Amino acid sequence: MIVCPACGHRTPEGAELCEACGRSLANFVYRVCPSCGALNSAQHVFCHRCFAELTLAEGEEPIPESTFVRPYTPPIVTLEEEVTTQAVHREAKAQASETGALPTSEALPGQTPSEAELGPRAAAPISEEQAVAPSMEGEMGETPASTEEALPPLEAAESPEVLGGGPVGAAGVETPAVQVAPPDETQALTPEAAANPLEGLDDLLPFEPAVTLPHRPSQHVSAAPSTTEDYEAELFQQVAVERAPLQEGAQVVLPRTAQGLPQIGRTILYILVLLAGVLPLFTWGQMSSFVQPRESVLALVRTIEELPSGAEVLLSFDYSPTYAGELDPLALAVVRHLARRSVRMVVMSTKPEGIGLAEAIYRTITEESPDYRYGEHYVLLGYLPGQEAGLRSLNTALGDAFKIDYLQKRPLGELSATSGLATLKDFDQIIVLSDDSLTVQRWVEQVQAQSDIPFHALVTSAVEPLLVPYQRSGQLLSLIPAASGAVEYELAGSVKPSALFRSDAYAAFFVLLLVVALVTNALYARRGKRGS
Amino acid sequence: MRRFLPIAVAIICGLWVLADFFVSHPLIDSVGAKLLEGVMILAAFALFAGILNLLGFHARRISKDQKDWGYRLVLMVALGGTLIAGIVLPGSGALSWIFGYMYYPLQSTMAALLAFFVVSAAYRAFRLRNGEALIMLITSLVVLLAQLPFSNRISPYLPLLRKWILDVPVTAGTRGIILGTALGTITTSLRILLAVDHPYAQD
Amino acid sequence: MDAVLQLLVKLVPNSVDLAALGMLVLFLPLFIFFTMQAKSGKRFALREIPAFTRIRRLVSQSVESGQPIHVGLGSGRLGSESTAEAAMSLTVFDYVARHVAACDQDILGTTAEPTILASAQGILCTARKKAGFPESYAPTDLAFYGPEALAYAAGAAGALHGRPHLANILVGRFGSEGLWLAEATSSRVSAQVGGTSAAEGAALLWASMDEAIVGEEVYAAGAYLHRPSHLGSLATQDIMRIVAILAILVGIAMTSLGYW
Amino acid sequence: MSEVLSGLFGQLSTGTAEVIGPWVAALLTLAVLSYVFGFNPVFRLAEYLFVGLAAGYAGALAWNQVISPRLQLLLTDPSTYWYYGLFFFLGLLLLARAFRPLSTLANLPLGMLFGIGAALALGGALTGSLIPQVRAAVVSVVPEDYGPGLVGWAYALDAVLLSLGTIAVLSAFHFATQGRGFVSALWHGLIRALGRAGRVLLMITFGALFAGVAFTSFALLSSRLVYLAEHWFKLLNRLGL
Repeated sequence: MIVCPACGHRTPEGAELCEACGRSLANFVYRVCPSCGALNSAQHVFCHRCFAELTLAEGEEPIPESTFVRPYTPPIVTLEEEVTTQAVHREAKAQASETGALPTSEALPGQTPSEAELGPRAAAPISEEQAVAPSMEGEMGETPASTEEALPPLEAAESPEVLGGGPVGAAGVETPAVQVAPPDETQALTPEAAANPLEGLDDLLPFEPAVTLPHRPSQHVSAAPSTTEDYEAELFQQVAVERAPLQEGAQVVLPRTAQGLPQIGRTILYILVLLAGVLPLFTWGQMSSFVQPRESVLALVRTIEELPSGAEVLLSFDYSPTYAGELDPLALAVVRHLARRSVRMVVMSTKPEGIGLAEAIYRTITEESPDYRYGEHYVLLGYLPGQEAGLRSLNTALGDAFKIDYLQKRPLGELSATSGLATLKDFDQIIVLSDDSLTVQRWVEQVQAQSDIPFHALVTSAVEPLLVPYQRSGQLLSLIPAASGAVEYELAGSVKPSALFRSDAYAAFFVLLLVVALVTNALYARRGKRGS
Repeated sequence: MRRFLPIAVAIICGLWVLADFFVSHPLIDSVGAKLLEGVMILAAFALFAGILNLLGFHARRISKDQKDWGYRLVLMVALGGTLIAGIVLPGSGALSWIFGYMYYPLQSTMAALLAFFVVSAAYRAFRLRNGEALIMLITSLVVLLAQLPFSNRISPYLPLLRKWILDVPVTAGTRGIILGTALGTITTSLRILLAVDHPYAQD
Repeated sequence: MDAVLQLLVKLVPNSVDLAALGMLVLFLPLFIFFTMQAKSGKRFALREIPAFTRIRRLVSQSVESGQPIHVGLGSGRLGSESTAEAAMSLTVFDYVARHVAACDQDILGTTAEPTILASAQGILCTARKKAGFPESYAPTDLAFYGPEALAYAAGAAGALHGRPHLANILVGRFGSEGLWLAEATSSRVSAQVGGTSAAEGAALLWASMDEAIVGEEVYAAGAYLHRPSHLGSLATQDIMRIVAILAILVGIAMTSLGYW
Repeated sequence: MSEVLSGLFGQLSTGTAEVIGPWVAALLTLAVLSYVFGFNPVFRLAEYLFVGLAAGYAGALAWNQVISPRLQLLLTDPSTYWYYGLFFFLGLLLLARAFRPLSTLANLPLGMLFGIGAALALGGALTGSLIPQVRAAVVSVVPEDYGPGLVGWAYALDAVLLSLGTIAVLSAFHFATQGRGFVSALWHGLIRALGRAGRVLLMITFGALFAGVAFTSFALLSSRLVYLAEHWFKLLNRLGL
C-alpha cells in the first residue's frame, strides 16, 4: 500500500501514479508491519505503533543512516495543485464523517472516525514521507545539484537554534514539512499566501506522533548561511512561534492553572478550610443543641443500655493511624458507654497498629474511671494476623488464636474477663471499628454469617456508602459513620462529651463546600459569557 | 533462555496456585502454601531493593545538582536511623518513640491535608460543564448534608433520602464497577497466565 | 462419566468454586479464540475513551517539547490480588517509555510498590535499549516511595517539585493518595490523566483528573494504546459482560417465578 | 555495640526523650499544616522526613517479621526449610535489578510474582467478585416477597431499579462500537442507551463516595487541630497560666 504524500489517498502497491491526484509515487516505499498492519516509513526498523520488528522484503536493502542528513529537496507543489489536493482530501474526510462507521480494517482504537481516517497511522506516513523523500531522491540522483546547494539541510532547520530556542510545542514537528517551499516557489507566492504560509495547510498536516522520527543529533553546518537560508529561517521561526494549527478535533492544551485555581485562590480556599476546622475552638459547640441522633446510633445505644452488667463484648480496632482522627472519638464514646454499664470488653485488632490505638483509648478510660480495671473488666488480646484464615480460627477456639494477652502476657484463663470464653459464640455483641470496607466484609462473611452474633460496624464516612447493602440485608445491626456518629453518640448515650463541640466545624465545612460550588459556577458562567 | 525461563516459571507457578485455588489435594495445597509464602519473602526483598533505589536516587541527585541536598540528607538520615532502630536495636524503645512522636503525627497530619485537597478538587469537579457534573454535584451535596449530625432536624426525610441513594443507585453503581473490574481482571490474568503478555521478561 | 463427576465433586467441594470453574471454562476458549484473531490482525472498532486519546497526545507533546511526563504506577502489589491492575499500570508505562525512549527523552516513574519498581526498571531498560540509547538508562529514572500510601503521595509530589513536568499519568491502584498527589502537584503540570478500578479511588480521581479512566477501562489501556493483541481480551470481556447480564436477568425471572 | 547503644538510648528515654517527644510531635504537625501556604521549606522538610521514616519503618518491619525469623529457621534446620533458601536466592536476584549487567536476572523472581499474582487475581475475581456479585444482583421482583401492600411494592421497585442499574452500569463499560448490519445497529443502540443510564448511576456513585471522603478528611483535619489546641492548652497549664 502506498500513501500519496500530497492527498493521503491509498494506492495499491506497485502503482506509479496516485489514483486520486495523479502525482508520481515513484519514490515512496513503505513497510507494512507484519504484526499490526500499520504503515511505516522505509527507514523504520520497528513498527511505530506496536514496536514489532519490521522485516525487510526480499532484495530490499536497509537504508543507510547517512542518507538522513542529506540535503532536503521538497516535492514541488504549485499552489494550484495544492488547492486541488486539498479538495480531494476534504471530500474524503466528508465521506468518512458521513458514513460515521469506521472501516473495520483501519479503525484505530480511541479515535474519532475522522481521526481514524487521518490519524497517526495514515497521517504519520504523509508528513513523514515528505521527510523521507529527499533521501530517496538523493539516493537516486535525480535531484538537480543546484537546489541541493541552495537549501539548508533538514536537520539544521529542525535544530533548536533555528527556532530561537523558544518552546514551540506542537509546531516543532509540523513545520518541517511546511518549510518545504523551494526558492523559486517562494518567489512565486502571492502576497496573501506569503503572509500566512500555513493557510489552508492545516488539514494537510495532521497532528503527528513525533516519535516516528528517530532522533539523531543534528549535524552543524559550518558554512555561512546564504540569503535564502536566512529568509527561510525567518519564515520558519514566524511559523513556529505562532500557535500551531491543530488538527480538527484536537484539543488545545490549556495550562492547568487556567482551568483550575491559581495559587492565590488555592491559599484562600485552604485558609477557609482551616478556619472551618478551628471554628469550634472559639464557638465551643453552638450547634450541638441542634444535633439529633439518627436511627442507627440510637439502635446501638439501646442495645448497650439493655446489656446486663457482666455481659461480654468483643471490640476489634481494625483501623490504621491514618484514620484514627475520625474513628478515635467514636471509639472513645462507645467504650465510655460500655465502661459505665460495667460491660466486660475483650479487645483485638486485625491490623498491626490497631492494638496500639486501642491501648491509648483504654489508658484514657482507666484514668477517668480507676475502678474499671485491666484483666477484670477488660482485656487486650492483641493483633490477629492471617486475615480470613485468622478470623475463621476465632470461630473454633479463641484460645488458639490468642494464647496470652497483649499487655500482661498472661494466659487468657487466668484473667477473669476472659476466663469464661471459649469461642466467639460466648460474646453477646461484636463491635468492629474499621477504615476499610474489605475488613468489615470479611467479618460479616467469616464471623457473622457463621455465628449470628449481633454485629455492629463503626466505620469512616468514606467507606460507609460501600457497606450499606449489608445493613439493608440485616447482617449489620448498626452501621455508623464515625465523624457525625461520635457527635450523635455522645448525645444519645449521654456519655462525657469530647467530640460534641465539633458539630460547629462540620456545619461550617458543609457551608464552605456549598459556597465553593456557587463560586466556581459563578466564575465559570462569567468566563463563558465573556468568551462568547 | 533469558526469556524462556522466567516465562516458564510464571506459567508453572501460576497454574499451580490456580489449581490450589479450586482443588483441595494435600500435595497441591502444601506446595501452593509454600509458593504464597515465597511471594511474601520476595515482596520483602523487593522492599529492600526499593529502599536501595530510594537511597541511590537521592544520593545521585545530591551529587548531580546539589539542589535540595538538605532535604535529601534528612530523608536518608531518617531512613537509616529508623532502619537501625528497628533492626539493630529492637526493643530499645527507640522505634516506638519514632513511631509515636514522629511517624504517627506526620502520617495523620498528611492525611488531614486531604481536607484541603478535597475542597480544591471540588472547585473543579463541581463546575457544571455537563450533565454529569450536575448529577455529581447534587448527589454529593445531598449526601453530605444528610450526613451532618443535625440532618434529622432539617427534615426527617433527608436521612431517608440519603439511605435510599446509598441503598439503590450507589449499590448498583459499585456493583457494576466491581463486575466490570472482575471481567477485566480475569482477561488480564489470563493474558499473563497464558504468556500472551510477559512484562517481566525483559532483555 | 460418573467417576469423573465424583472426582470433580471430591476435588472441588465448594459450590462457589464449582461455579467459578464453570465460568473459567466458558472464558478460556473465548479468550483464546479472540486473542488468536487479534494476533492475526483482526480489528474491531472501539468506543472512544478520551483519556487514552489524551495520553497519546501528551506523549507526542512530551517528546516534542522535551518536558518529561510523570507516570504514577500506584500501589498494586505484584503477587497479590491486585496483580492485574499493576500489570495494566506497567502497560501504560511501557507505552510512554517506548515513545519517550525513541527520542532519548526523560521520563519519571514513581510507585508505592517495590515489586512494580523492579518490573518497571526492566521495561524502561528494554525501551532504551531498543531505541538505541542503552547508555541513557538509569535505574533512578524510577523512584520508589512508600510503601505507606501517603508517603508515596508526599514523595512523588516532592520529586515533581524541581523540574516542571508536562503531565501526571496515574494509572493503577490508587486510593485517597491519588487525590493527594494530583492536587498537590496540579500547579506544576499542565495535564492530569488517570484512573483506577476500585470505586472509592475512581471517584476521587474522577474529581481531580482532566480526563479520567474509570473501573474496567483501566484494563483496556493496552488495546487503546499499543497492544493490538489486547483487543482479544476486550472482545472476550464484551461477550462475558453479556453473559453476566443474561445470567442476572434469567436469575431474576427464575427467582420471581419461584423456581429458586 | 548494640547493647551500648540501646543502654544509652534507655537512659535517654526515661528522661529527655519523653519530654522532647510531645514537642517534636506538635512541631511536625504544624510543619505539615504549613502546606496551607504552598510548598514552603518547612513543609518540604516534613515531607522528606516522612518519606524516609515510612520507608525505614517498613524496612524494619519486613526484616523483623518476614526475613529474620525465616533466616533463623533456615540456618537451624536447613533440611526442613530448604525452600526458604530458594526464595532467599530469588529475592537476591530481585536486588540485581539495580545493577545494569545483572539486570536480567530479576526476570526470574518477577516471573514467579506475576504468575502467582495472576492466578490469585483470577481466582479472586471469579470467586470473590463475579459469582457473588451476580448472585447478589439476582433478587425477586415480586412485591409479595417483601411484605404486604405499598411497602412490598416499594421494595420490589427498589429491587428492579437495583438490578437494572447494575446492568446499566455494566453496559456503560461496553467497548465495541457498532459494526455492520441492522442487528448490530439495534444491539449497539440498546447497549449505548443502557450505558448512558449507567453513566448517570456512576456519577451518583461518585458523588456519594466523594462526599464520604470529604467528610472523613475534614474529620481528620479537625482532629489534628483539636490535638494541637490540647497540646498548647496543656503547656499553658504546666506553665501555670
